Amino acid sequence: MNLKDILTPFTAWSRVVKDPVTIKDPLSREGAPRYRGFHDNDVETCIGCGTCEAICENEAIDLVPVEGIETKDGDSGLRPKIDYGRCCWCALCVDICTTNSLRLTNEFKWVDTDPDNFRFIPGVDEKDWYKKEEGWRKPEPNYHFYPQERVKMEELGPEERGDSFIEFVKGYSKEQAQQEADRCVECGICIGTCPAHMGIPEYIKAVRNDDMEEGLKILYETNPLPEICGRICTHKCETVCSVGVNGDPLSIRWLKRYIADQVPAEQYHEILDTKKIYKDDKKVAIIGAGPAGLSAAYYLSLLGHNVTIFEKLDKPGGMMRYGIPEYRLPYDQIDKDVNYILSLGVELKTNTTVDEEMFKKLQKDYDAVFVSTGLHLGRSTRIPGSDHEHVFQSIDLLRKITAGEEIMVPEKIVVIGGGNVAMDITRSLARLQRAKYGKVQIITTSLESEEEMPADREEVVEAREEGATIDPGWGPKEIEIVDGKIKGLHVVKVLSVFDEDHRFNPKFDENQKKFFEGDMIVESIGQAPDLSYIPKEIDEQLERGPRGRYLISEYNQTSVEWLFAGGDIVVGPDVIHGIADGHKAAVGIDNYLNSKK
Amino acid sequence: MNEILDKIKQKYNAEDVTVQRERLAFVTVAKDLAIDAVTWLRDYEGFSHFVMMSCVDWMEEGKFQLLYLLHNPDTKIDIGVKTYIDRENPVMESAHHLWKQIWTYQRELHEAFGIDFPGSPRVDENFVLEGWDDIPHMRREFNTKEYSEKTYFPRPGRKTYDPATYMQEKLYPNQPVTAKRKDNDK
Amino acid sequence: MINKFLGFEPDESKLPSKRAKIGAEIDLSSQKYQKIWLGPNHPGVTGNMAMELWVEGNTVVKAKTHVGYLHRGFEKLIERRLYVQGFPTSIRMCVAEPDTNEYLIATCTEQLSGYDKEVPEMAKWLRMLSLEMARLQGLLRGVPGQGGTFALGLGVQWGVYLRDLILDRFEELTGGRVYHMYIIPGGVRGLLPDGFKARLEDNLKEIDDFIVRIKKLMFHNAVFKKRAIGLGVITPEMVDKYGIVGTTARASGVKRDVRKDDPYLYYDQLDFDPPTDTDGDVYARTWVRWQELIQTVDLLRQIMAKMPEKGDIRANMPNVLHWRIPKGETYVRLESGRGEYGMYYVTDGSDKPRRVNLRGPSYTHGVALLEDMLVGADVADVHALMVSLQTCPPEIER
Amino acid sequence: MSEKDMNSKVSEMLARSEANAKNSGKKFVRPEDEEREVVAPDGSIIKVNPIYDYFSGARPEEEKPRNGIVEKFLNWARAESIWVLGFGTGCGSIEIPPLVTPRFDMFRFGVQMRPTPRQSNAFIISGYLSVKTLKRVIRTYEQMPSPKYVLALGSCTINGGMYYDSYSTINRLDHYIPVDVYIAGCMPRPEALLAGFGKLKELIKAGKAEKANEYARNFDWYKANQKKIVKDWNMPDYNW
Repeated sequence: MNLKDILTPFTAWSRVVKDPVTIKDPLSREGAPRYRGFHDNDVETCIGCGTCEAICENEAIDLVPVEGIETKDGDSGLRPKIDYGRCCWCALCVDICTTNSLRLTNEFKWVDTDPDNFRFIPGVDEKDWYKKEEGWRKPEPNYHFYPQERVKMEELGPEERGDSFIEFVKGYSKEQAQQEADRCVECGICIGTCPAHMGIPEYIKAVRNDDMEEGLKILYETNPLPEICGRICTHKCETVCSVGVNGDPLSIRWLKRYIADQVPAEQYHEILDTKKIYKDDKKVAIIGAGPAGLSAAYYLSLLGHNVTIFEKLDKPGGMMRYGIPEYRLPYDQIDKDVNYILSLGVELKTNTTVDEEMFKKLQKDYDAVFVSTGLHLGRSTRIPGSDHEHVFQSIDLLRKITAGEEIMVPEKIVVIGGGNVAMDITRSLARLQRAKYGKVQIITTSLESEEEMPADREEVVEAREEGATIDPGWGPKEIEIVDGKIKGLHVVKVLSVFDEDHRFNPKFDENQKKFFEGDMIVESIGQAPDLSYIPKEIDEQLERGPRGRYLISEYNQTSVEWLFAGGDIVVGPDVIHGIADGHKAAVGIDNYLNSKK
Repeated sequence: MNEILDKIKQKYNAEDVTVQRERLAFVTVAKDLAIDAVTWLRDYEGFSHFVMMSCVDWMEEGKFQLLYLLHNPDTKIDIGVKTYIDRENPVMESAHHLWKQIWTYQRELHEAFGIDFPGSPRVDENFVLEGWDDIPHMRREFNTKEYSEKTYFPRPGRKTYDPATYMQEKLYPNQPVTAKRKDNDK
Repeated sequence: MINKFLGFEPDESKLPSKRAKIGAEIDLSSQKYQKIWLGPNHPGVTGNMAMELWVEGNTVVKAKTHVGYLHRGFEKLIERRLYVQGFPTSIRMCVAEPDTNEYLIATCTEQLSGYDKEVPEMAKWLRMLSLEMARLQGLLRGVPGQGGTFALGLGVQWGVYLRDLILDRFEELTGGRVYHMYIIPGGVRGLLPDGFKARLEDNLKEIDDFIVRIKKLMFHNAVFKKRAIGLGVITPEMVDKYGIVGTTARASGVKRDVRKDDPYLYYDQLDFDPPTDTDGDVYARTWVRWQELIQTVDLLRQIMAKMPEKGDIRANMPNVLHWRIPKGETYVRLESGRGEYGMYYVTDGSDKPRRVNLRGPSYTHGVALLEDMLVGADVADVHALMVSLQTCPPEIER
Repeated sequence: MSEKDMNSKVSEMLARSEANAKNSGKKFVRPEDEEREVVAPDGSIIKVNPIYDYFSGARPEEEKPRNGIVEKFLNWARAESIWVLGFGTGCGSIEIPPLVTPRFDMFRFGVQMRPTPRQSNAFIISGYLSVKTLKRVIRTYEQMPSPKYVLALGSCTINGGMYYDSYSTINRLDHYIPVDVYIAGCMPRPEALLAGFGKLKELIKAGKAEKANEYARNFDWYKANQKKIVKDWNMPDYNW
């Protein structure tokens, strides 16, 4: 202790002349550009997936309906509502937001006397901080709460697959499947869009937990053809997948296939608990063993009814067998699903064509009839020359290929059509061409432009990989025939396919022309049903809706109460819609039969 | 590291030796040897720094796992001595004579898990809670959310909708909802 | 008494002693002693805790620490939160230096899930930066705060202002002022904003100036010296006996620093030597912390010079909503401003941890050590002793 | 949920917790704190209820506003000298030091900290309250002279915040003591706190900061709520 110790502290007086550090107007001070202040939500981009709610550790977020936001495919119509009596401003909700619509602004002052006011729907309820551009957004770079990229599916290369009909998509291994299933955020947006309303998040969870039995049970709740659907479903679910908004959508279809592939057919009865099924005395006839018919048969027999399926061709499966080439859907997989359905006591009569007379007999012998005969007549373009014998319908060709019949495979082929069937026939013919000539010379053209083509994107890419030329955006004009032989197809440029009202109304530019050389033309522009077997007196009683389709109730009941209709003839060509129809019809038939007692 | 682990294995019949990191290992010894092992490590092997004492509730197996984590400041090695005690009859020998801070841990564990340490000073005194009349709060079967909702009830008026079921109801009003419902009032 | 949870009465006769008593037996009815309570409602206590003091005149003869006023049951709450959800919760365990909790919970989960090798380099440097900034802001409160306990308020005014500047930098970097929520399992949540280094350097220059000023104000202050020297001496023998860590141990001549003993992140690439002293009294502890203040400023400069400019901030991790960690247990420690700060983390293979247990330096400093240290102290020095041990009650009760 | 439903829910919970307390058989009242009769030195018998005496022995009284201009002047004076009790009940108190130091300097707004409740008229509940603290908060609040104001910081005071599922912290502060001003944030920055003081000043000047009177009016309701969760009413031997 000395004098120095007493005097030194007084050096602090030197600070007296310094400028004060006080902030003059603290109330108007802004937060930092990255500050985590109050929430804002871009309600237009938000799809109401509820991932923010799932990750919130404080249960601060509710999803509530908002006026003016409609529920539609890919948008639940709900929006997050945040309780500032819970929030801790950790911004995990922002970081996980699948659409990047949620953000935090750098506003932070909210004083109120009523504690009940601290709840609001960001972006909907008027708050003055939305105009602030700064604030917390999802960090960059490479900062993701779930993997953005899909696990790559192993496929045979175009060279290997191009000359054979063996299945080229290998399917996921266990690790791959679990890795892919891990990407799911369990929002459930897909369920509403899936025509069969499959419990997608639940079976993906089963994949994650490696519980295949549980997975199979969930699949069969809504879909009795998982092997088939797991391969060729049009996967509308994947188009609305919230993970796909910023990143690759989940490969829901492959995961479904993974579950079905893992379980051997012998275990189905045990897992699904269908060893013994009670049967009552009700009889139901199903016409057509396609997806809708099989699905209806499955659920009807589970409900205890006696089901008989009448099939015109010699094997069940309908369009799935005769319309889809084997490299996409191997026949043994169809058999796996179909055999299980048949093993539940479903009677199948193949090679049985139902005509008017037979139909009347069915009406007499059975309590209810379900028609699901599908679309087996190809539509024609009706351009000059389309009646030539070497102009084929893709449906007929595919059926013949499946049946193993010889078909004409010339060196040069032109296919008209831009849908999945067009791709199927293109790729099938390409394989046959390669087998026959060692090279592929096939041109596929469609009215729709590259972007509008209804075919799945990967189908187009794969067809190109296999050597086919896809040249979309051309309208067929005339088939040039010289000496009774087809020389090729004249086309003109299409300007637009649909008008403002989204109706089919193509416009052409006659000056831009092209000529596709080919010895054979395949038309694949759509299919039509053949309902000639329905007797006239019944047909008259049936009400019809737009496009001449039968009008049905929500349970697929037609205006004739014992007659149910479903599948492609009612909803248009799609496997999963057919399955969903079969399920609904089964419920409807069951209700009808029970009400009749 | 291996040397000391071998010694513990021999001397105290330690099982379940896991080397978590280069200088961190966990060993399990029998209940009646645990304090002996800890004392031996302290007095003969230089583990003079007592890092922490902890308890893990393995409810499914009916066991409490006690952990004595020791640190050797010279070799910088940490050894966690674990021992399992019966969950129905949770009594453990007190170690308060080894380090001065241990009675605090034992007092906390007594309150949080209901483990008794006979002989430990002030072990019956409240540590963090006052007027607690439920089961010890850190036990697994104690459901804190349920307790909180029952006792402190949240502010009412919240409702959330599950996107999957809500969409089905909206888009297909006449069909049964197949999605598993997650909505609830909060 | 029959224990409600045991359902029987333990046979204490077989034990070496009846329940041992800690502290002296004080007979209040003798009128010689008085009992006073310090806290929880007292501006001088560190945080919301209470000291029950038995005094004879001005001298404390017995002391008891009472905690639990800030008890929120974090360890229970984290048991019912997903791994990623646990991290905003855990931060609140210690308000004085929240980043340490973030680092611990992130590192525990990474180690147990095997992602610790995949944390990007940039993220590790940023973690170090934020941890050192947290230490700095803690010291800026703590060093002058020691003077504050002896009624030297000016240093506190300076320190809190400078701490605020560091909090401004935190706000720019992490988006949060006090609770930063920056170190997330797998990495961090953002790169340095533009011009950050220059602004931090400006602040560090001001702090350099402050370091000199506070030395003149406190360490060459007759009153401070008179009161702090010789107060609350911790001998080197006591260090292991009481589990004393960090600057408190270093002030007693026991060189313990996790950054040196068990280097984590890139501390082995930095050039520093933890300051020590031998006296072990309040003055020595404050002096060590003042030296550490210089060192932290230096470390921050080293980190800024060595860290890369750009890089990934988070490893590729599985979906946080379903993240499961296999069964395992670990203990991770770091050197916080107060000393060894660790976390024992047990997982059972589910998507939530089985047990999380925090080991804060205050747990040993604030209860066993403080109670023994207060005996014989003057009532007026109780705050000084509490602050010198850097007790932080939320760390004790969690 | 309507107010009526809420009330019935509350009374239902009250009945349940009372039944629980009866059944559990655990008593938290120490023998010396039980209600009993004692003989005074002059031989008369008096009833004592120590716990009742610790906490607001007398019912708090409503403060009637004085007439017109006087009340206006008083309100102005009250608004310009908010004296805050220095009781850091939760993590929000870490933002108090910046407020009392030069950078944010709340003295210029007439706000300052006081060490004892008897000199304070504003109480900052800085976040979550554990039941153990709530007991002290109630006692402290009741010691503060009227008119008194309560500022509640952060989510925790509104609806439990991130401790909504904690067994130790309360969810809704307004159930136990009346709150004048809520400030959102976790935790609110010093600027937000200053905004809160600004709002409080407005309220006081407008004569709307009447929550202390509400506490007096609804004293029984508040007490019933408090008693439901604070089971151990023994105060440690400090009896200031």
